[in-house]
Amino acid sequence: MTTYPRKLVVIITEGALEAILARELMALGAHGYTIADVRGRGSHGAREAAWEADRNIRFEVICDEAVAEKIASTLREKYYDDYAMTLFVADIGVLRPQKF
Amino acid sequence: MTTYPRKLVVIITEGALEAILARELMALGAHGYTIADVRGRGSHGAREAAWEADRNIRFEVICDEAVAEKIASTLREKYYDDYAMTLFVADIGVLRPQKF
Amino acid sequence: MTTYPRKLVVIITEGALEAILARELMALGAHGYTIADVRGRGSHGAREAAWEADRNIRFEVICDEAVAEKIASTLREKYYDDYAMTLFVADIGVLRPQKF
Amino acid sequence: MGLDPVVLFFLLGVAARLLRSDLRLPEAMYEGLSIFLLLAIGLKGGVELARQPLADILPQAGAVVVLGLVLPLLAFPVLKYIGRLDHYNAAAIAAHYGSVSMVTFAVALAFLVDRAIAHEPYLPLFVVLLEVPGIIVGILIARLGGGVRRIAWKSLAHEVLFGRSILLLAGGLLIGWIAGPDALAPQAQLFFDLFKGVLALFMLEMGIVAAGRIRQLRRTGPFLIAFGTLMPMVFALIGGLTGRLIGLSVGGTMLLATLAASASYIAAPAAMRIAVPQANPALSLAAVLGVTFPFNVVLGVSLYYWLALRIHGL
Amino acid sequence: MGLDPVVLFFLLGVAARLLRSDLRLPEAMYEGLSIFLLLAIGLKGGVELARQPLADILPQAGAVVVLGLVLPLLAFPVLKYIGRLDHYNAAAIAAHYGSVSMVTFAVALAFLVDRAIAHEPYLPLFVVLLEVPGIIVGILIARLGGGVRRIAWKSLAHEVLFGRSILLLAGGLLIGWIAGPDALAPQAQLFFDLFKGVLALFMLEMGIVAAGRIRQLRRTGPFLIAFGTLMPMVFALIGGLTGRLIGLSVGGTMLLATLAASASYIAAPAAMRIAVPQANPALSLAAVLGVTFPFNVVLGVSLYYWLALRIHGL
Amino acid sequence: MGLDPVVLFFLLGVAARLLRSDLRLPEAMYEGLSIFLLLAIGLKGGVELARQPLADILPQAGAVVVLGLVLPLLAFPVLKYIGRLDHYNAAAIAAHYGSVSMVTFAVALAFLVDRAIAHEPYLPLFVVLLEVPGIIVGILIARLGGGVRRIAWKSLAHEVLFGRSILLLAGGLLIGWIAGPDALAPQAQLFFDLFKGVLALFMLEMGIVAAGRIRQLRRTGPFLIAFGTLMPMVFALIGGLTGRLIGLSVGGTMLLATLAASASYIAAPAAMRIAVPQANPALSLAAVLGVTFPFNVVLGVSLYYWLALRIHGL
Ligand SMILES: Nc1ncnc2c1ncn2[C@@H]1O[C@H](COP(=O)(O)O)[C@@H](O)[C@H]1O
Ligand SMILES: Nc1ncnc2c1ncn2[C@@H]1O[C@H](COP(=O)(O)O)[C@@H](O)[C@H]1O
Ligand SMILES: Nc1ncnc2c1ncn2[C@@H]1O[C@H](COP(=O)(O)O)[C@@H](O)[C@H]1O
Ligand code: NA
Ligand code: NA
Ligand code: NA
Repeated sequence: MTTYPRKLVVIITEGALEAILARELMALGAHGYTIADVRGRGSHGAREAAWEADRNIRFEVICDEAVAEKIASTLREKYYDDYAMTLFVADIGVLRPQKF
Repeated sequence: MTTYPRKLVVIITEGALEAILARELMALGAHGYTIADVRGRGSHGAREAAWEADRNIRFEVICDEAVAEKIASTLREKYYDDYAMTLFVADIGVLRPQKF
Repeated sequence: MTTYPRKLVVIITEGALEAILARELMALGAHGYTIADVRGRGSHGAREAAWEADRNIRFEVICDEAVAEKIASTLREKYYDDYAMTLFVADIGVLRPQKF
Repeated sequence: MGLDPVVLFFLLGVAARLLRSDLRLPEAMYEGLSIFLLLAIGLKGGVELARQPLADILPQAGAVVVLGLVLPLLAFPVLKYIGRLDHYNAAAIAAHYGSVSMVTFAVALAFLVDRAIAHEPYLPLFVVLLEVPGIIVGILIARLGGGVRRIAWKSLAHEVLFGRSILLLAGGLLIGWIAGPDALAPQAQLFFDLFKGVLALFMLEMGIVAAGRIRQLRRTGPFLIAFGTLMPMVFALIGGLTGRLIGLSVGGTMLLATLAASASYIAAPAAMRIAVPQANPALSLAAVLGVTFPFNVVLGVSLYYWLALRIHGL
Repeated sequence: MGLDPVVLFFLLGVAARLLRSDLRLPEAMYEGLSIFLLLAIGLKGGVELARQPLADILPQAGAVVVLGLVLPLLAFPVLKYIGRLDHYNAAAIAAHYGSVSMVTFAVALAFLVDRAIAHEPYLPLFVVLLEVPGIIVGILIARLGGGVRRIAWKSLAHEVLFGRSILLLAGGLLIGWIAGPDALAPQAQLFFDLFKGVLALFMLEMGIVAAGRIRQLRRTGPFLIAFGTLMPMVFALIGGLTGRLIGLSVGGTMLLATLAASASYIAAPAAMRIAVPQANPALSLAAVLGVTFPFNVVLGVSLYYWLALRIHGL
Repeated sequence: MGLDPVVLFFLLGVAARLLRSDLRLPEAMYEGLSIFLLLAIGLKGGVELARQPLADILPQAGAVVVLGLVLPLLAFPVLKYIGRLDHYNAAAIAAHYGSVSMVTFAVALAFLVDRAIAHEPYLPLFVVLLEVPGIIVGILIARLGGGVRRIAWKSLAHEVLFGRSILLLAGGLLIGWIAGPDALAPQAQLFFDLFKGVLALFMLEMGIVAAGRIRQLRRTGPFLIAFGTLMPMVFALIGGLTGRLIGLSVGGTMLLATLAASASYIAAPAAMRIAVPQANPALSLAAVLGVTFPFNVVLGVSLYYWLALRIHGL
């Protein structure tokens, strides 16, 4: 199996940012994203998804290194200070390099 | 910690394929899978999970390289053309090599 | 982009363990965790999330190697025998090393 | 009489979507409401079915099944040769229009009940009978014309016959029929008294979903818009004439016309994704949800009532 | 009278599952319906409790708690020595059968109400009283026989006493008791009038869940099937005799017999996973949901009514 | 009269949380119930609005909007200079208290209906009118004092005006107004008859959510507790005097006092996260949900009724 190396950027943050981040990611060059509803705990305390202000979402973006870098640096600058947000990057392989 | 290298195959696709893919993955040699309900955007446009035809699912399969390859090539051949589908592979480590 | 290497520990297990594992992970040194509701199949058969006793959850913990090791070995010892549980570890990169 | 509140809820949903509001019904609520509506329609029909000899309805039922087989055969050439859609898409869309929409039926039913217009109370049986044939014909068309590709017929028959919507409708019918009105009285307060309220809530969601499909219409061009409004009118005429032929009352004729005019957005899309995956669901859903469903619930229902009156020479 | 619609809904769920339909109630709906039922039963009981002196009920309540402590002690040796189950599984299953099923109780209640058979209206109190003791005895058995393994008793007592089902039942009882029937009148239309409809919907889901456990019975062999039908009958007899002893009416005797015969599938499985993790939940759920629950709601309830009549010499 | 059942449900939720029970309403249920309540309040108001000339209400409506603009201006200096909160947090909390809580309003409404106290039936209109101004003023304060940071005003206006809660309230009002009471009669059984039962269920959830915020109060110190109880009383006085001024009845005065005293936990938190992200939501939610909401529903509502009587010299 030939796979092409790409980056997987995962962002876990407040539900309130869903629409804004979705637009932001596409504007930064992502070709797509996947969103899951999650809950969790971190430096901002527990977010238990009991109701709307308490909900986390988990964005997953497959992209090339350049876009990953742009996403990471943009989010760091614009959102890290004010929002509960966790971001990590992993190395993955995809089959269709032109898609991502 | 000794971990044994395995592959994590992640498939994001239309909810309609849930039962079919579950059977397919087991037939291809997977020992298990995990499914999450997600939403997203990609080359087939936005899939917002507002109702049934609009729902994505995310399969996660831990397996050895041979099975990963079989899964990737089978799905590519049978589903890529006709379905909204994204697949990627990551390297992971597991504790119980016989389980996966 | 400078990223700092960390471990991502993923645990897929029975919904009944949510509160217990959440406490356990923090006690083992994790700084946070993220939980998603999932369903799946493994050596304990299908868990379809149709009702409460049939629900899986997926924990995701970003941590350093030492904590990852402690989590893996503790869970192996305390829960592997008695619970439907799958655990894997992946290498990831984070931007803020002090956070995880 | 003005606009039915049910239509107003639909328009509120459309507005919410077009105004890009964050209003969304949780998917579990969408599912819960549709389970409720399917069961309630089935139960209502079953209770009524219990009141009269089945034998009297059998010939009518046969005619209705034939209607369901014929409609997609009429739609297909229009889609393929006038609409210039490829074979698979034409077949898939034909299947959607050959099948029916339970919610459109519910709106038509509410229209009659509000105006106290008599109608055969066993018409929910026809919803069940009309849901499947159109889908099967659509799949057959797709297969016959398409390249050779093994279809798992067994699993497909399954998908269609034991799919959620048929199972709930037919299950409700059976329960209503076996239990009868008296035994079901304790459940009536949930399933019958709340029906129109729940329908209103569901229409709010349908408005959001339908409006989400409107944008796609810009890309698919004017053909689907024309098809989505004209075909239902033609089908309503055929359905109405069939109703007259099999001896239905004006109300029953109107309901059968509405059923013929309606297009499926639950059973058909699910079946098509599995059986005719080559077809693009964006096209069929844009037509069904972006054009035909709104047309039917806002204008069609009154139109089909007028049509039923004319067909009966009134 | 024929089959109760509530049972028909259950059978529809069973059929859906056995026919491998894609019909599923969203989990949020399952949870919502069960929250509703627990609260409604509690409220109903609380409103009735408000009507009479508590002191009169106290001795009965004591006897019922004793019943709850005795039942698992009877079940355990049967499971261990006749069923040859290992210690942990025998203890865990004993806990399930020592505790009770609120939905089975609701079906029995509906049976009486439909037939206008008198019964002590405060029996929901006994549901609360019977839910916990069986579970605690089961855990004690597991501990005493099992290897040394520290159990977090405090967190366990918590889990059991403040678990969802006890909290809603007891909370409903308290609210009903404090507020009384008049103050609760505005809520009655939701909680009381819709009760049987909601129960029907929940039974549909229970049918799907129960049928999903049937397959496992093939693997667990015939013992669990026999146990799952015979033990409830024995327990019903014991419960019925207890009812007679403490002076309950025929209706009340039947309800207590049904409670004794019923097995828990909400509180007990949750507690066992934490307190007796060595036990295999596939076994207990196969017996409770695959055998006993269906047996009780389809046949048991009528049987226990007949039994109550005999016990009262009628 | 004792405690309203609605308050008892709230306390049950609080108890469940403080006892660390696993009781949780699924989020879909939380959303579904709140959609129901928003629509129902809107519909009720709309139906009543249809009964009287709009022109009569216009001056009152104007006064109410002014009230909504003034309240956050009063709250801000208290928060900033007495509470020593930073600029952003003071502005954000002022916005929450400037806006209103639909559920608190619903509890007050139920209080009046239970006691058959007359009130202007179009007050739900004022809920809509009072929801937005406070939020906008809060954002303006935050901007004017804060560092320069481009705010997407267009998308923000959007967020606030077409947010879920305004859309459902205003949409319900419009539908009720257009359709009128007769056309809505079939929906009344869902939206009006079940209202108090649904409100009770929602209060159970609110109890769980509110109790979850209590712990944070320990960290935020006594100021927010004092603010969260005293400010509502002052606002209630202002709201009540405004009510008297614009000619409302005692019931209407009490409702307007309650609205003024209530603080938003749906629209305001959502808007603040986007428009004033520098503010810490833990602070505002601790005050709004941990202090003011419980205070208002348990004690405030009776207090504001007493206040309304005094204001009218009774
Ligand atoms: N160490 C971690 N591992 C996994 N998820 C985390 C971790 N820390 C934080 N999160 C997630 O990210 C969200 C926001 O994190 P924070 O900004 O630290 O509160 C939390 O609510 C968790 O869902
Ligand atoms: N670049 C991407 N990153 C993450 N998820 C993606 C990406 N592209 C597509 N997806 C997901 O895969 C689904 C199907 O993709 P597509 O076939 O491109 O429409 C989308 O609805 C998304 O959920
Ligand atoms: N090979 C696998 N790949 C992905 N998920 C798995 C795999 N095996 C098990 N799981 C998940 O882990 C849960 C428990 O696994 P098990 O203990 O094997 O029954 C299952 O219900 C699945 O959700
Ligand atoms: Na049709
Ligand atoms: Na029992
Ligand atoms: Na206010």
